[in-house]
Amino acid sequence: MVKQNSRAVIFQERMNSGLEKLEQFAGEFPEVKEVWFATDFSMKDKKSLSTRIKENGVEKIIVAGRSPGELKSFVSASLADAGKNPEDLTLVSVNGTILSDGDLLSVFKAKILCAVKDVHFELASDSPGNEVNKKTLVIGAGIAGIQASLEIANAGIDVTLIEKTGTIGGHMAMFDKTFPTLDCAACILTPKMVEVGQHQNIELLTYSEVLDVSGEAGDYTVKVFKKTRRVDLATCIGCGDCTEKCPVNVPSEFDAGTTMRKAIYIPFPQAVPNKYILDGDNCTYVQKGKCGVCAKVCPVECIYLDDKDETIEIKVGNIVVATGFKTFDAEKVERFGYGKYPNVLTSLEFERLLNAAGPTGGSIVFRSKDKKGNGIFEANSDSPERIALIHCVGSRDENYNTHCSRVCCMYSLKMAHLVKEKLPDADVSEYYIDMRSFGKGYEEFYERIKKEGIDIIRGRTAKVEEKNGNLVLRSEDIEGMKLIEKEVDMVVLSVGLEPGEDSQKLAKSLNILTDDIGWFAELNSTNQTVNTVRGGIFVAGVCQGPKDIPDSVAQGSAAAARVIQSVINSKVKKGLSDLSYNDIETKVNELISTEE
Amino acid sequence: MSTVVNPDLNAKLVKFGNKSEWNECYHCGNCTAVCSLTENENLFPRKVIRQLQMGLKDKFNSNIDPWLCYYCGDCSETCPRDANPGEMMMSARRYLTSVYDWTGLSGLFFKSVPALIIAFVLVAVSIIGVGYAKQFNLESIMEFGHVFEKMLIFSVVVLILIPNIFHMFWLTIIKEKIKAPFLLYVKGIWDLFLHMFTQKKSLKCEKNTFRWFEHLLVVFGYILLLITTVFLNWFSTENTYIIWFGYIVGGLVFIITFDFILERVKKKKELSKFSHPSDWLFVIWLFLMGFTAFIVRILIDTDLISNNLWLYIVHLIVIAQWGILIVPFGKWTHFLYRSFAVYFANIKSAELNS
Amino acid sequence: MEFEPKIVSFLCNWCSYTGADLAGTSRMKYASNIRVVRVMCSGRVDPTFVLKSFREGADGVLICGCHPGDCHYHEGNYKCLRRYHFLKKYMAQMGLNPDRLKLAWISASEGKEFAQLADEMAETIKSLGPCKVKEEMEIFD
Amino acid sequence: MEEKRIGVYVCWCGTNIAKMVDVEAVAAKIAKLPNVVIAKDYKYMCSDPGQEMIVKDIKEHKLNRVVVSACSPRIHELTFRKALENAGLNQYMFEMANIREQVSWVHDNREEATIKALDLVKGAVNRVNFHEALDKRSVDINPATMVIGGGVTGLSAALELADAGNKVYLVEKTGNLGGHVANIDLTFPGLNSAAEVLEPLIYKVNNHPEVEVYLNTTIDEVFGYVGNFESTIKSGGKEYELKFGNIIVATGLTPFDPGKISSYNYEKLPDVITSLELEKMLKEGNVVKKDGSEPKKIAIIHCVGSRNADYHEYCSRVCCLSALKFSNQLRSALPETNLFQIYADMRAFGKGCEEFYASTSKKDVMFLMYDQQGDLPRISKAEEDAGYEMGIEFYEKLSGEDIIVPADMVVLMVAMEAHEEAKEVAHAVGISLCGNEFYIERHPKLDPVATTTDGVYIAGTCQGPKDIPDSVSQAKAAAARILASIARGTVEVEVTTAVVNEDVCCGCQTCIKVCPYTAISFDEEKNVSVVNEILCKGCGTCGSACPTGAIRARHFTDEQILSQIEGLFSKEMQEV
Repeated sequence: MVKQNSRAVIFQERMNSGLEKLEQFAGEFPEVKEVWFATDFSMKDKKSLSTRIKENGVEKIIVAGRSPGELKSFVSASLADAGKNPEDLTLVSVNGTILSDGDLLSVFKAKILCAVKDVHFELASDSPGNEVNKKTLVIGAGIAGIQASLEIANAGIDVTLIEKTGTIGGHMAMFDKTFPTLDCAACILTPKMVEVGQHQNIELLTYSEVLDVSGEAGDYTVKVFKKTRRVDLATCIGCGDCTEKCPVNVPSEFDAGTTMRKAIYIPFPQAVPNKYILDGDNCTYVQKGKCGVCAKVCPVECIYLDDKDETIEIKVGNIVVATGFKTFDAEKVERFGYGKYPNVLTSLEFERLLNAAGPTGGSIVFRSKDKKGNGIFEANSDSPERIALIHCVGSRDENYNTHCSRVCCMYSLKMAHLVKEKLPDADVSEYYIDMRSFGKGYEEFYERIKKEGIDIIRGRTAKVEEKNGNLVLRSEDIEGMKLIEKEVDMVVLSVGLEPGEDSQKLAKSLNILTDDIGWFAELNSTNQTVNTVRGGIFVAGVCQGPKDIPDSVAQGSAAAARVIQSVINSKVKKGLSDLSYNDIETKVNELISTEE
Repeated sequence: MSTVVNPDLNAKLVKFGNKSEWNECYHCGNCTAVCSLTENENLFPRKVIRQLQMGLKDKFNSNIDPWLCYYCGDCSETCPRDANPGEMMMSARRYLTSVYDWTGLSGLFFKSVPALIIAFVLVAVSIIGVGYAKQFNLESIMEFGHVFEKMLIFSVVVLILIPNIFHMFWLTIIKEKIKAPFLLYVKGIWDLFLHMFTQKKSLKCEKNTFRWFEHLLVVFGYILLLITTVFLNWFSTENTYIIWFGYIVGGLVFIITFDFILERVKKKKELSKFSHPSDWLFVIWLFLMGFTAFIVRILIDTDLISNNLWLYIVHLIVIAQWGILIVPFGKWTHFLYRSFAVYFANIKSAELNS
Repeated sequence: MEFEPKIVSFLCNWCSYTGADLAGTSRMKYASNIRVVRVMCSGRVDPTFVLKSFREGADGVLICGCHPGDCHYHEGNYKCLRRYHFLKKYMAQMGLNPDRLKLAWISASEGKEFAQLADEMAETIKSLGPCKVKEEMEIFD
Repeated sequence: MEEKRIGVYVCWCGTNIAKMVDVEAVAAKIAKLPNVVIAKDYKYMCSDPGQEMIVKDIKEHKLNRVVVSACSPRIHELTFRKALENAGLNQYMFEMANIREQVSWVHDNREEATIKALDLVKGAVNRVNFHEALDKRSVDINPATMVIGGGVTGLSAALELADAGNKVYLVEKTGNLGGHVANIDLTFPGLNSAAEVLEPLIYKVNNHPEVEVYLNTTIDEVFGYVGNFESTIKSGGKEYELKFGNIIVATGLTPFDPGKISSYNYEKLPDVITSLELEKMLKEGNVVKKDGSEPKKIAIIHCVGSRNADYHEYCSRVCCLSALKFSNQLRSALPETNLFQIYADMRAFGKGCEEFYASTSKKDVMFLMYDQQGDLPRISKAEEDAGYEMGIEFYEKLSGEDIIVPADMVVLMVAMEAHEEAKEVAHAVGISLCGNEFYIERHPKLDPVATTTDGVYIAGTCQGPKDIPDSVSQAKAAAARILASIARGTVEVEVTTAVVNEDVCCGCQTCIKVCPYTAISFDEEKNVSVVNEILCKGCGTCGSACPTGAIRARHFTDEQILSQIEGLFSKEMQEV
């Protein structure tokens, strides 16, 4: 047991103005003998600290700051050098991305309090919490949201699942095969989608968005903006007569713009709900008051052209946020020529092109133009013979996004394999920096692809240019110690993942925080990856940070576990931002007295 | 035979450049691929960075590649890790300059600003001392100046530049065991001079055209100014053509160098974002040379020179500092090494390809 | 009139039946000779089913299952593959052209492949002509 | 035997079917088939009026079997089954003929399409004659759970379950909770204290009224099935009979033994240590060589035992980041020491990890790339006057040079291996291993924590290498599954299972060999096979393997399928 009045607090740096008094705050504890700053010592000389430890009879050190871990080994070496127990050391970290400035001070103080009193902060901040409304809201119906909804609904809890687009399924529905097992995304996803559509505990609100969230953990009131579909879900039979007659053509979102859709459309054949949507922004009737042919041909008269959007309010106890991502805009990297050269594609476009249910039925072809000059893909066009895939487009790059998007290496390998499968004589090459095939079965997949006659080259492609009608890419082959100037027919840019467009807005209305990049911030990156600073609000899937399908599914389930647990207990734990310093102080005293 | 890696070279190089940013490099190969000048035999900047990081000192000392870079800044602009390969190449050139220089002064001046200041002050004091010895008589000082310039050129070339070029030759060709037939050397001479005066290769970096033109003008302006002042005796001549010619070249030098200085102050372009003391010295002294020569001749033409003797002494100090310090040990040598590097590189690749 | 064969097709519920549905939702046209019988797994396809089909008047039999490794029941499709090879030999011994039986892997996303397969199978059987088993067996009736 | 009364409904689906199939003719012809009491066509069978029509007819005409000929059963089979239930009929007395996706939408000759549609409906009608009523079955779930393994994964899972008020039996092989995380100093990329994560977990588990911890205990055998498992365990000399509804296996990993790689000279050279040993030194604040002096040069070698076919082909997922973490800590503990990272591909993929890699590279660390599949680095003792203890010789890929890295201490980032006892646990709980001896999940993507055995879940590194956050996510995901089943109270089991006719079974046990779920066992006394209907998933593979026809796959019985085939070819109304 560490003696009373033998603790020292070392602040990593002199904190900014709002935190000035911390030095005084820490010094006032009877347990604390010394308050030091890291700048007082020479980090190159552990004697500079160990002599002070010895001189002052310090037995335990608390290191506090933005990243105290950086000092940890220096301090424990100094403790050992001074003949003290090197493990009598507590790190108190505050991270600006976890807390907004207002809450930062009280949480920092509470953490110092816990460290001084030898109580784990996690135990002290574990509050009993509020009564919970059993109904749960899941925002976003990609694979993570679907998984969380099903998991919760299967426990007999009512779920409202909100999806921005007209169908559930998210990005996964757009994919062809999934790595590393190469089973088709639709085969494993659509049964889940149907299950969601038919589940008696799930209320599905597609074409809807969250506007505002108020209330507290266990009792949230959510304002939902329901865009009108202008098609009655109950009566539409999905016959498609309306689409056939609709005169408007716009790029299909589901096909990543590789083909055109009508203004009244169904996103894809297996959409859930499998009913049509009238896209008001592109409909001639809605915009100009003319046309309306769809309503005329509808055999069951389920199209209401003059329907208006509405805003509804729902009350829920828990919220799971699973809003996913958007892909990096490849046009930002001018030197790859996306948007300039028609046969430079993003990986999402290529994914649709490869898809057996995609615009070309799975054949890889050159981009052609429709009557109005839109770049589309048609099944009977010529196939490219030389295809290059470029990794890390917009990822791991200080000029765009610093983070690694985690999935691009694997999906690029998968695409290379699919190209070889469809065009066995094609010359396929891949350009990467580090091959990140880390998951179960991934490395084995990489080894398998290497044997399929695909050139996998270490070296980031620097530029793609058009010369004599061919695309020429320039890259260094690092392992081969040579430069590569290669003519190809098609270039696929493996674009990274970015936070969704509305994620900042949503974070604001939920009052949760985001990190520097814009991903939703988890409470603790080690073991609280689905919790947020607010009680009853959980995050799952890519909106928390890039992830592949199994990891998103696991996180969706993990978030569901939290919801189910709170419903079973009828109580939802308070979040960090709902707790005051005094709450924690009371709990600390409680814990100390039970210990004794 | 395996080489032992050495983490200390890295730290040594830091003294010749801005920071050790190139440690951030994760070897994606972007810089090498984006560069318009790289070829299979010359994979820079990445391979140069690698040699530095790993402390492969011998390999690095024999590497010509740093001289083949004309610093367009593409690599630094597109570097995904902010490792700034362009500036690293610049530092590598400074370091190599110190390697080639047998006197060791070059390295001292690059690394230590105080040493540089002391040297500059010493030179200035010596010139003033000469003036004192000549009792501040304008004519005898100008006469001395004229002889001094010729002597200076001769001794710098013979004592410093030629030995250093041989040192470079020894490191990059002999030590690398390149045995090229003599004929190759002869054939390459035309290219050597062409590159020396035109830096033709830098035109391959597309956005360099204007800068290349400016450079070309400065090089020619500088050489012509040298010829007019030293060999055509600009300050003493009565020949109107020569006088006017001197004005033009002198003006050319200081106007363009003024633009260079402005760019470095504005730091807009990638290549002018960071300036080492040696860069400042080079452009400022070039400017001062042109400018003071211009002013001196104006004073001569307006017969005001006798009242402004000190101005001539200042000009002479600038020339002396330039000739004694900057030309043999400073950035001026890049002009020479770069041209010889192209020459050696051509011989090397011709030999390797044959 | 041209000979229009009848082909019985056993499709597994998880991959191939869904693939055939996808051909439909994608409006791919193919020969109308296929008559589908849904089974939970291609492993459920008992050789008797195949022989029964010929006995009842089928001119060809097509079995489709999940791709190797994708079986919803782990390895039912492998079991099916073994029986298929056995059946082919058996058919030859019985004097039935083994080409009348075909096994193919169709995943849930391979609507197009299913349509092509149906056309190819119809062509093959057309070239083989009508299967006589039913007529010949009628003497026993 | 009751009279079979079949109602047949042919859907128009607007024009979707009617355009290509003469639905009225189909209905009229079908009406003439034996046992068909009523045959109707209607615009939209799936619509409410369509379903009401079926309900009404069942009641009015005393129908006991229904055939709907419309779209794919994948879309509306459940809808119509529900309609049957509403009318008080068993939902399995229903069959669907798919004449939209597989007829009207794929053919363009109306006559041929109509013939085909008719054939399919005939098949369905013939089949439905042999349908039998099946009852949904469910078993009660015992809310207690057994968690095997007391590492961070097991602890997290146990707490998640116990916090919801359920009993948890936590079984740990060793004498301590915490597993490998207990030996870890800091976590990446935040450099937070691992103890700050682990100690509260252990505290909560030890003080939780719902958790019973059994240390120094192993599981020999588990009996029962989902919802109702039981096992006898020996702990502290006593025997405990435990009953539980679900199992979470979280047995974790074991580190690779680098002694297997001879060129590393582990245990031969004193200062070649493993990542675990360095972790311990850092924790104790005392990074020293065996002789007690401070190392001046430390090299860290990645992928030791990973990504190499001679050892393990897979990537161990955490070593890159652990090695970067070590660099940070060593830079802090020994500011003047030269640090070398000898790596293959830098796999900094997690949230904040690439940024961590970037910031580490600013800390004066030399990164060197080697070929983890080619000649591995050779560590040997350096000459006396070299100024360093050991030389690590290898081909550096980024420079293309053969180099020697000087080192006083070499840290080997050892791979994660499946636990040596994984096989025994797998055998005890009835789950399987994949090629690398890790447990195999039910579906690698959509069901990463479930196994093919209902009620048994896997989480953490026993399923494959992972870091702490991913392990904890899996622990919670497994807990979510169990919580949901506990919340329902029962678990529904497959109705369309196989069943053995004991009179016909000859006891050859072929079925047992083909069953992928070990759902069939052999009754030695009766000399017959017995199907455990809770384990059976109804694939029917046994049915087609049975030489005597003793096994029936319910709802896909031989007679049902054979009669469907007969129906396809039945002579009645051959011409339209």
